[in-house]
Amino acid sequence: MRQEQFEARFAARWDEFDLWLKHTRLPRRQRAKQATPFADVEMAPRYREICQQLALARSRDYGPAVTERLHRLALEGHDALYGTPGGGLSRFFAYLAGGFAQEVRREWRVLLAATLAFVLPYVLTMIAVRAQPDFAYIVLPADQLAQFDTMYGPDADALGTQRGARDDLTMFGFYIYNNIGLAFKTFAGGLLAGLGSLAALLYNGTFMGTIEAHVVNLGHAARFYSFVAGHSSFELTAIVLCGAAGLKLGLALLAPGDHSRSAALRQAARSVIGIVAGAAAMLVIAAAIEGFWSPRTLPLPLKLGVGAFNWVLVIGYLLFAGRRNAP
Amino acid sequence: MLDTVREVSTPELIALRLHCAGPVPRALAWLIDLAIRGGIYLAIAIPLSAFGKGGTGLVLVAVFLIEWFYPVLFEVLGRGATPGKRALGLVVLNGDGSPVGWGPSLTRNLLRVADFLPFLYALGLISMLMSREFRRLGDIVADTIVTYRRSASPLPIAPEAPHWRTKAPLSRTAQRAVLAFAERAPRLSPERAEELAEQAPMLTDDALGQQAVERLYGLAHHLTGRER
Amino acid sequence: MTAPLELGDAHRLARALRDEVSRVFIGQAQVVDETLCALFAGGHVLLEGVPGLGKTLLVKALAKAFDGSFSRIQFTPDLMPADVTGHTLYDARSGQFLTRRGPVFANLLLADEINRAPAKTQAALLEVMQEGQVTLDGKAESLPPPFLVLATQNPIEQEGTYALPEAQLDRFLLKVLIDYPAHADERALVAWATGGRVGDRLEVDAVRTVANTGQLLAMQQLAASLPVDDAVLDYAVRLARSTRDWPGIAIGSGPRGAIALVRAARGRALLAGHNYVLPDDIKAVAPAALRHRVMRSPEAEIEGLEVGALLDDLLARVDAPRS
Amino acid sequence: MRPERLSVALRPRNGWEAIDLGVRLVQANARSAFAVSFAVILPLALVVFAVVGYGFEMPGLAALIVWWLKPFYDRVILHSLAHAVFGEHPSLRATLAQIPRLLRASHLVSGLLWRRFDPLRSVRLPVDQLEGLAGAAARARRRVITNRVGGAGVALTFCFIHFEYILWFGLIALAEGFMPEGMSIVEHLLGSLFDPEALDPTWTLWMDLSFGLIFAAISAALEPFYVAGGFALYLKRRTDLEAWDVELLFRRVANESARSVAAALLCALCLGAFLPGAPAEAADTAARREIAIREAPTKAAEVLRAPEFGHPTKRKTLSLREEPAEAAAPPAPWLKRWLDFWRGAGVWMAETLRLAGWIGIALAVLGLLWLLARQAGVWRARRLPPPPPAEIGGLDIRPESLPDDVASTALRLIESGQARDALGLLYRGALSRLAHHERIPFGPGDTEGDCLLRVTRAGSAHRSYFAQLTRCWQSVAYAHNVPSHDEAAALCADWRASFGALR
Repeated sequence: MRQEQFEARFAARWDEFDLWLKHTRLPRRQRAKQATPFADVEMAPRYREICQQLALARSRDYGPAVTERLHRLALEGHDALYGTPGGGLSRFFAYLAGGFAQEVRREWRVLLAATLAFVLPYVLTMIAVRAQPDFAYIVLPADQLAQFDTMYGPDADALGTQRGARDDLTMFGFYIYNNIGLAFKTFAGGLLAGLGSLAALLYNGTFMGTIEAHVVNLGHAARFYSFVAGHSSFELTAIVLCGAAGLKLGLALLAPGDHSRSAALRQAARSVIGIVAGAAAMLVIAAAIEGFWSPRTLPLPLKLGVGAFNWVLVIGYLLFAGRRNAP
Repeated sequence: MLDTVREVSTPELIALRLHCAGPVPRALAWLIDLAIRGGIYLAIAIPLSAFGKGGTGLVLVAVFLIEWFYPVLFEVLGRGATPGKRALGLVVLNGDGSPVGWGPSLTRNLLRVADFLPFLYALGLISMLMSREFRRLGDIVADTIVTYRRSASPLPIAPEAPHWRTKAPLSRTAQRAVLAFAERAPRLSPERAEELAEQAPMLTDDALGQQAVERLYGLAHHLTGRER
Repeated sequence: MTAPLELGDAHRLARALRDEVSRVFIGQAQVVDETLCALFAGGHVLLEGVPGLGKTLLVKALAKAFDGSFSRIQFTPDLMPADVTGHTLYDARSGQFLTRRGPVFANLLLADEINRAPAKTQAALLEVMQEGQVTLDGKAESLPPPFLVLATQNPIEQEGTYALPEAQLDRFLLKVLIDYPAHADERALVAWATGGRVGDRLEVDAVRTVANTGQLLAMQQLAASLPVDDAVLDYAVRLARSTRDWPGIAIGSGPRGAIALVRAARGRALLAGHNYVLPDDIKAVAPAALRHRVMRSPEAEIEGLEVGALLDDLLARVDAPRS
Repeated sequence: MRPERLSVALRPRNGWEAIDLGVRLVQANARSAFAVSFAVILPLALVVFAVVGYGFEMPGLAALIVWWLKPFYDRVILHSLAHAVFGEHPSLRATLAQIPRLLRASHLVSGLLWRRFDPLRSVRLPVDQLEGLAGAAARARRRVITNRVGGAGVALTFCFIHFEYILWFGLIALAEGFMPEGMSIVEHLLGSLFDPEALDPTWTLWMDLSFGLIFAAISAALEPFYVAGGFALYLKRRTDLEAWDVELLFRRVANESARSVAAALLCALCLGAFLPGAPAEAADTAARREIAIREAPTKAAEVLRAPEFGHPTKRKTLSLREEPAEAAAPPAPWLKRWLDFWRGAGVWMAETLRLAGWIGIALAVLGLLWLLARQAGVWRARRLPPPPPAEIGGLDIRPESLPDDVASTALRLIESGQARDALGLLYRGALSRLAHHERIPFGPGDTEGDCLLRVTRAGSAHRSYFAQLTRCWQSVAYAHNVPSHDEAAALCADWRASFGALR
């Protein structure tokens, strides 16, 4: 076929494809108003047709006018076909409804390791500080401990805050900014052969164990637990999840198996990035609880009950969500 | 042949040539983004601080979101580029040349933390200088690549020239050569253009000097279909 | 037709038969025992082993030991059914149809290399084995009891042979394997075979006749009447059944397997001098009675597991009875 | 310059891409580029820091001198890179030998004085060094070259200045992280800014010296990239101005048409020779197919290397490097002595290694023996205590399933006419005792005969009694022959004699 015939025969279809591409690029509202040259489902076969014609045009040494145009159409079609599907947020919520828990269960090994890395120092320092109150001053500087003393002491206006500094919205913002950032850093630390994540988990475990035992030593147990009960489930679990995701990265770096290190890293990242995103969502919930519910001075049994309920919720979710449509 | 191109082919076997972008333009893009982010912080903080304490909370949330998700949002929703990258003509793509999605974008941007170490992206810089495709650690893990935006360049318009065709059909190399010449020659010195054109006697029927140049232009016009 | 025999005499006779046959068939006690078991039980034997191990000798010696008639058919691809069973032919001189009896009319029939004959000929022989009679020209003729077929097949040369179908294999009571004798036995065999004889023809002169066919029939009857306890019967059935779902066995034994076990065990009890059948008798004859009734699974074949090994394993693991 | 000898791909690039190409250039020639830059910068820096920094106690001045001399380093590095671009790889020594010429012929003086702060230093450097112009011509040429890449060139300089500081502070931050408690580099830095009097002067001096040296090392690591970036911009400009890529394309077209003319000639010749022509063509296709078939494996391997066939798995193994056997020129006597010394040291090391190897082998053998011994222990253990089965066949032979006094119970059963049960009990009891006390390994498939065989084989003292018992039991069990009272009673008595003592 000569080039002129080729162009004459297919140019109309190329125009349609071009029009369709332009249409997809319109903002959603305008898109609804304008008609498409063909239905979206027809896009893939049309795209393949373009690719085939491009190959044909190249093999027949047709002039660059044709090949360049086909090439451009093919490239833009490629982007449209393989680009990000829409509905990012709704897909994320669908993921939270089940896929998240499934992935967490699939990664139970690193999760177990991360849990141990967090819980062991937590329990050990708690026992140590309870048995030997002065031990707290070895672990943490005195002024930091004093700060917690005032936060949970009877003088504080609201629970978990230093005097006069309380504002729910501010604290919510602070928790979001600080805690999720720390969680992300815990994950990214996995890239340092897993050491960053491990260190973060160990440090957090030690820190929290010390604080808890220290505050209890001072006799503020009721106020302390009243504060932490509500959000601890979401927060601690999310930290451990991020740590586990980081450990997975570190593991891929240390023991890549049959893959090259970079390929192993890529696979590991792909399998845990959803977990990190899910953990971030958990931390948003935790921040909301910590900002608006935890500081309320309500009867202790009620607050402990809500805390227990949250724990059941989190663990139950991670254990059972998404089981039905699991593969 | 040394080049900064990564060649991938799509499932339909179209060869894509991705032109990888190195540390210098990326650092500049980052600087621009930094300035923009700073501007946004100011723009948010000044009115919100009027709300008093609650405002601080909102500012913190905004800072968090911008800090972590500014690149992600722009990369996924803004066709692969933050404003800074756009200014430098850069775009983030998956390793296979497809537009970057939520997962890879989130991965590469969360791992900025690792690239940042120990001071202001020192690790990322070293990684970029050492990697063939100038990837920082986040790019390696997320299998993404920063490339120059593909220009769907309109073909150059060479100066008007009389119609000229060769007898034999042109091979693809010859077509490319003629078009490249037509694109470049106007910007060369006339002597150099003539010297070049004389190196293609098989395309100009052994014409010399200005005539050779004209003939090549004519050929280019024929090839691009502009003569019609 | 025969005089009843006392058990003690029967035992003595059985042992004497064994001793006589073993005298020339050196170093193959197991083969002799199993063949005698089948003889007492009135079942047929499939012998398998490389040539040159004296299968013919075994049959000849056995025939001489109980004064039976013996015949041998070499199965070849052109052997016709009539060559086995006999045929009728018209005698022009006398104007009568004469019946010519085939070689099956003997007490002991050695069917050499049975797998070389076409299926039709095999079928003719197997029908004779099953029915104990020959139909010649529409007239059934009983074979003189005792009648025992010893068919041999050669495991090496499978080329150009007609493997016996599974259903036919089932007709044999036992499948006896003849292997090379142990070194010492082989030396004795060579010494005996070359001792002052011309050529390498094996003679059975050394075998004395210790019984007659009548006594043999009486022994067969006696064996058939040996008491079998329910537990022993149950053991035989369990063994046969367990072949059907044993790992490594694709096709297990049918009900004939259990029947063969009990029949052969009775023969062995007689040979061993028991007055009743013991589980040991069942176990002893089980390999011979079952090995041609089961088929290895492809996996076992690939792994190189022999049927014998599979059966040994099975015997070691199926619970023995102990009432 | 001859574009066909370039080892970089020629195509129109923008300024940024040209800078990236510079990075690739250094990556591809990392060994020579870094060898040159470190060989030039570090010794010089050491001398300057020793003399000016330590000797005159002016570390700041020393750092300034080292920094100021950058144009000089750049020239040496560019010499190496420029050769690399044309596919030549002069040795380090050859490069260093060129230094005197470079000092003379590359406008070094102006480069070190008034053009030291030129932000387009690296782009203009190739003009100075490679084109050999002077005076007004050089100035004009420099203007032409930097014409359209000024922005990129300035950005290059800007970025690399900052990259140097980022890496420098990065290293300091890293070191700070590993500092023992009570020592802080950052505090020192801040202190030297605000309150230099408060610091220990010796400590400060050493600190500043080491900072300076670290900075020199980082410069040595980054300078090749900077020079290469400028050089790549220069190449881009030359390509733009002279259309080298078009020239190359025209040459390829010329080659192609020459080839096709040759093919046409060949065809014509063939046609002349074989008038029908077809066989010639067939022969031609056949030959081409031959070639294609021969090339197929390599072609296939090439195709499979393409990225669309998935990520290749990489395996890396360590192996001894084989030095190419070179007929080296006879070394100078001092070098020979030097080499001999090391060779002697090498022999010593080899001997030590060999000894270590033998010790390692001996240890391995010992370990193996130990494992074997342990394994033998396992075997023995396996042979000695066979797990006593709970039952054989249908018979429960656990000792606790038997009455305390088996013989008396059996006797009582006989008295009451239950001889079968009595013998069963006796037999079961005997099996149990033999299994538990003599460790005879009965199996589930063992018949009475097998059990008897096992007992006989084990050489048990009770084998004759057990044989008697077995016979009697078999006759009861399978022939339903009831033994006489006396016989049964005797068996009971013998049972007591044989097994009664065992429990």
